[in-house]
Amino acid sequence: MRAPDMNAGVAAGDVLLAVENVSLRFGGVKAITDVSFDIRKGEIRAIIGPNGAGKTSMLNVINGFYHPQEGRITFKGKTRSRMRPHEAARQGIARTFQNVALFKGMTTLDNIMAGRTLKMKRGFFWQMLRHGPALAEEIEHRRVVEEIIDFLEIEAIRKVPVGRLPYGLQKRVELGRALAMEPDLLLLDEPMAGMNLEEKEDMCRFILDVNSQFGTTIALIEHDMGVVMDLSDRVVVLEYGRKIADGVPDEVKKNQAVIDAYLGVPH
Amino acid sequence: MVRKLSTILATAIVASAFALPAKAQDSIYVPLFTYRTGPFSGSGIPIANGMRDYLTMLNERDGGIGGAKLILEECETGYDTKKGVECYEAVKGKNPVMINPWSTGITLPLIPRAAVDKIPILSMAYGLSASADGETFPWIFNPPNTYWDGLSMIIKYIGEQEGGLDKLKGKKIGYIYLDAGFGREPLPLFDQLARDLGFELKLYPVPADSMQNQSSQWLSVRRDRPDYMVLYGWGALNPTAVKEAAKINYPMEKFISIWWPGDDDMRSAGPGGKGFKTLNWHAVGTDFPALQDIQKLVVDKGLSQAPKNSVGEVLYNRGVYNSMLIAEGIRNAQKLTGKTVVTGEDVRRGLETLNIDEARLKELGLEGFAGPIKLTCTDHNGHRPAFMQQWDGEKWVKISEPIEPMADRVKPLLEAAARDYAEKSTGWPKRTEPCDKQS
Amino acid sequence: MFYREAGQFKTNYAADMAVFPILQDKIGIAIILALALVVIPLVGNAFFLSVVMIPFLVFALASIGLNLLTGYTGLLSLGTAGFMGVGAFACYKLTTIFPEVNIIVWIFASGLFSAAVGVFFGLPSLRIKGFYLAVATLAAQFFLQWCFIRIPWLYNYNVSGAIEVPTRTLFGIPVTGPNASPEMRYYVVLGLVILLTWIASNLVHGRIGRSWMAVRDMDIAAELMGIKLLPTKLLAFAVSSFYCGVAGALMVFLWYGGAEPEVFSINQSFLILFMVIIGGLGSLIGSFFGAALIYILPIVLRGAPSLVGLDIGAATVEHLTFMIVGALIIVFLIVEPHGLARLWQTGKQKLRVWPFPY
Amino acid sequence: MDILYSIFIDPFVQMGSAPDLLVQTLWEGLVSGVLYALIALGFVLIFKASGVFNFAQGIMVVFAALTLVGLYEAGVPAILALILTIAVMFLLAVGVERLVLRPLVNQPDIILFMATFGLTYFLIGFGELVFGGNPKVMITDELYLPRGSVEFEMFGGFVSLQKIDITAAIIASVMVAALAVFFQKTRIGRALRAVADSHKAALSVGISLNQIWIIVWFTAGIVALATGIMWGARSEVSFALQIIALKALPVLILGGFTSVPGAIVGGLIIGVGEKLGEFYWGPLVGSGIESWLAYVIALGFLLFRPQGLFGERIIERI
Repeated sequence: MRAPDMNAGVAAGDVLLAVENVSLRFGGVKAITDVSFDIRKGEIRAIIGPNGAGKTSMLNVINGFYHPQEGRITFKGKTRSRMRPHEAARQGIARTFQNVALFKGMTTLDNIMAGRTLKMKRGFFWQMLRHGPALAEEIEHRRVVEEIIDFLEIEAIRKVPVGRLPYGLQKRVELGRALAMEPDLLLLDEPMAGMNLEEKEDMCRFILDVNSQFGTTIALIEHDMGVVMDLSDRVVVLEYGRKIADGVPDEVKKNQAVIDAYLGVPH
Repeated sequence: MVRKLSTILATAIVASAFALPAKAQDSIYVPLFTYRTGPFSGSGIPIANGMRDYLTMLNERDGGIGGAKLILEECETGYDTKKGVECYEAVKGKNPVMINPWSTGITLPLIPRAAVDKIPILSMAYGLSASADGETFPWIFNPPNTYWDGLSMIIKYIGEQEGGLDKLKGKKIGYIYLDAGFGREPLPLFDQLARDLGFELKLYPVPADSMQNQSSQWLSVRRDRPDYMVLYGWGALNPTAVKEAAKINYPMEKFISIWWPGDDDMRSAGPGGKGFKTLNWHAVGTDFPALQDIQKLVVDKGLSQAPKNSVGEVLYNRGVYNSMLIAEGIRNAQKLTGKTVVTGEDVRRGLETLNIDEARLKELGLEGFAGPIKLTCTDHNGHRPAFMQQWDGEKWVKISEPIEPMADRVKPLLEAAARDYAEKSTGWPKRTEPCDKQS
Repeated sequence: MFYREAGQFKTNYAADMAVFPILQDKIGIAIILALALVVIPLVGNAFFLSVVMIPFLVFALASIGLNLLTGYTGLLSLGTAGFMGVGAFACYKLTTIFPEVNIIVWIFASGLFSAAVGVFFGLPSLRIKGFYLAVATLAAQFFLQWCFIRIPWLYNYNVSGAIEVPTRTLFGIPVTGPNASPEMRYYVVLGLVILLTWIASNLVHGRIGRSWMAVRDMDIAAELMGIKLLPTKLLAFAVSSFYCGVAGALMVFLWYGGAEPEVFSINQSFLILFMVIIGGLGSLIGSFFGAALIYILPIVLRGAPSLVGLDIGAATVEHLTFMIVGALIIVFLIVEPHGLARLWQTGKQKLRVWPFPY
Repeated sequence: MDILYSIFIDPFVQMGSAPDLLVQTLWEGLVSGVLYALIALGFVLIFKASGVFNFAQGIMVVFAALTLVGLYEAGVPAILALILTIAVMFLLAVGVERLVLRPLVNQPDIILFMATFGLTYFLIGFGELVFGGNPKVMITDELYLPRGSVEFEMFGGFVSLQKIDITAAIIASVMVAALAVFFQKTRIGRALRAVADSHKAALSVGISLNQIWIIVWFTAGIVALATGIMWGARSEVSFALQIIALKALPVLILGGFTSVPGAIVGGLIIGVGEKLGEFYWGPLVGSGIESWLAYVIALGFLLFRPQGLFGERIIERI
């Protein structure tokens, strides 16, 4: 697997994604109110907060699934107001989901191959024949997918329909599918929810490896505070749709508002 | 693999068993396409019973025809073209002497095959009207009249009621019909007659899925107030139309149908249907020696599927008439060829020289049952007159003398349609079958 | 025991990605093809070819069409017969306007017409899902059927209001019309079905197929991965309708040899849906199984009583056939809701470990 | 211009010039609407409580009517025949629950949908085998159903209402009211609503799914019987009736699959819409547009409200 091309106009350490004054409402319910933060190229950024803080909604806004009523989002220097999710994908945003959203009827291999859809260019005619350029392309991408499979250590389940896999493995396949898109920004929605300790450790290792080996920028939502503090470079804290803190883990840990609101007042 | 193989094998076995010739010594195989199931079974059942019972009666009384026993086999089509074609392929290998498709939809795909497979098709007063032209369609027979003949007779009858065809000028005639090939076929003739006679034609098509829900059509009738209504319906369309007509107080004696409504239809329609008229070309009731024989030798012996009281009803007798044509076609073929066991080719010749005159009808025990009919090599239809009958609330009563169709109008249309058919079907074979002398 | 991939190693991705990666499957396919191409035409009589095999293949093709839409893309459609009708009428118009062009060309071209109509009626699929979409496709079904009856231009103003199939030849041998031999018709249908099945298999095993299945399994995730929903769904409608259109043209031209619009009624749509579901959603081979079961079983049942010498009326047989088919559908669904294709898989699995239970 | 005139102006001129016909058209539309609604009601009941899209509702209508008439023709007194038919519908409900639903519990919707297709085939074959395929006359007098019509002088013309249609409307309203009471006030009704919300939750509070299923299928069977009597009285009792049952489908999309009032309102909209369309606009294209107009109305409607008139709003979440 190759590192994502660096000529996207953003150098390491620069702001990759900027969220400015975003507000999102569903009818009368305010999901996000006036939130601003940024994600820098190459970092691991955590979004935390209690249940219902608007974390998932935030991710949905970032990849275009929800359209905020107010505010601007700038990705790779381009500001957009409304965008369909597939356009976000085209620009290099990939994600995983809180409740695994794999293609249950397909095998692990096909799921990850599906992640390559955008990279595959051969048109309908060659697809029909599945020979020549189409086959060559298919093989080329298969090679990339096999690298991801090796990387995630899921060789054995390559041809198993994902619906039959245990939860932990499904999460891993989902990560693989997102990696296959070779994203500039990878959004992980609770990648470790429902996992046992061992699985969590594996997942942490994968996330760190992805970040260090491929230089992928990662934004993740997680409940396990230990994990968050160990993994992330910077943390943004939401509560009731508002940002209450933003900074490096140690700062955030000490922030009284965070402690009160999120971790609870100590007994 | 194994599964698939075994499926194939199983069907192959069944299929080949199907195709085994059912020809025994001195017997003639007559397949009957019937539909006792499906949405149109209401019309199909009495017809199937009539057809089968007459031929069974011949077997019981005379031991068949000319010494050859008739082997009857029903094939259930459900009025479905797919199954009809399947039936055709299933009986084709058993040397059938003719096919009675009993559905226009089934007749159409069979027409081109008849000449190739050498099996004549008898589509009695349905199917392709143009097939009356024996020059173009040597293998298809559709006696005793076509839907065009029927329409011309209805218009003539209306003319009589009004005191002459010229009195139709300025009148309004409504046409309610099944919106399918059958109901649409008379449209060109209807248009032409409207132009020539100066009446106004109002169309009320009934889609097949609205057969039982015709209120909008009849609302339109109420708005347009046509002086007469003509009906070309089938199955559930008929009783519903009569009921709806009664609902809007349409005068029943001005509501006239082609020959398909049966007794069951009228009973369903209820008392409002009294006065409703249809065309018919054969008698109802059982006052004929042949029908008495059917009662005695078939129905009373439990060889029939028909309820006793249905014998003699209009569609039952229609089936009997159909079988009478079958039997006479076979007998004629035997006479022509001198063979006992005749083939499809022979029966084609037999049908082409069919000549059932009054004397012959009397011999058959069907005197007064229907008018004489004569087919020729060019005319495979006969264009026989039909009379008007009226529902008196319990049974059909004949109310008019036979009405001759307007041959001068129908014939050119038929010829044009036949030409058109042959032209459009590239490579339509020229008639090569020789013409036999009238027997 | 006999069906085992042990020892068959793949040394490149191409081999691993083949549709039939296992040797035994390859042999199996070869045997089926040999049967279909050589044995059946030799052994089968005219009845078997024209009443069993040709309709079976036509239905299998239509089922593949519907399966691409319903099984692979998850869009339920009840307009199949309407799309088949478009193919049949398009083919009729084309071959009567340009009789000199080969009929095979027109059969494919008629599929394109059907595809265009399919795309048009597929447009609502972006907003409408599930059974709601199924009912929306009924609008297509009824509207198209109405057009077939109401636009006389479509049937060349024939008085019969039906398609009257003219004779057309291929290399001088008639393939349509009354003079076409069952063998010839069978080969043409078989050829097209093999070709189109191969293409369908290529499509579903590649990028396009994965996009379809992604949309079926989780449309939101698919979109977040860059798959545009509407074009993907419309492509599925187009390809599916193309297959149905070709099947419709084959049905009228090479099977019936003439047909009224009534042939393309809603019942036909339901019948093909049966085949797809009984065969197995999302399985091409299942489409063949489904077509075989739903179409051939009643024929066998109808023939069975006379075969064993029972003399019951044709109508009674028909009633019983209905009851048995109905009951069997339920039984099959209970035994294996994923269709015959899954049974087939399970069977292969059993063969693999035979003689041991696991 | 002529075209625009005949589409946008002329129909309304006609409505204005013959208001009695307009009233009659509306009435006819309402009456067919009521009957569509009755079929749709059967669908909704079953869909609500078991999530099954019951394709067999149409054939249940035919089967119920056929049983009633068949028993009567076999010499059973009308009222007894009615009671026996209800018993048969109960047995059918039990049979469906035991042999179809129970083994297929937790299967995807489409599988259950298919199973009802199987049921349809089975009932067609069974019905024809037992009662024969010939159409039958619905007994009306014997069931004390009125005949004839009431006519009103109105707007210089007349409007005629069939008594049987009025009865149908009354029976439909009574049934809907009874169902509403049943759902709201009785223990079983509340359980039924619980089942509709969540099968698992219902199980966990001790509601027997099997019983509920039998009850809804039985109720749907009774609705089918009522529908069959009314349609049968309008035309005849035959298997052709099953075709008309398809008309319930656009009613369902319009009303939403889970809403009883939706079924009624949807039925009325479709009934009136298609009659008006056919009567005033149909002649422009040669009539007979009724066969698809209902679907197009429903489709057009769906594009704006994909969840139907009364269906719950769909919010997509991930």
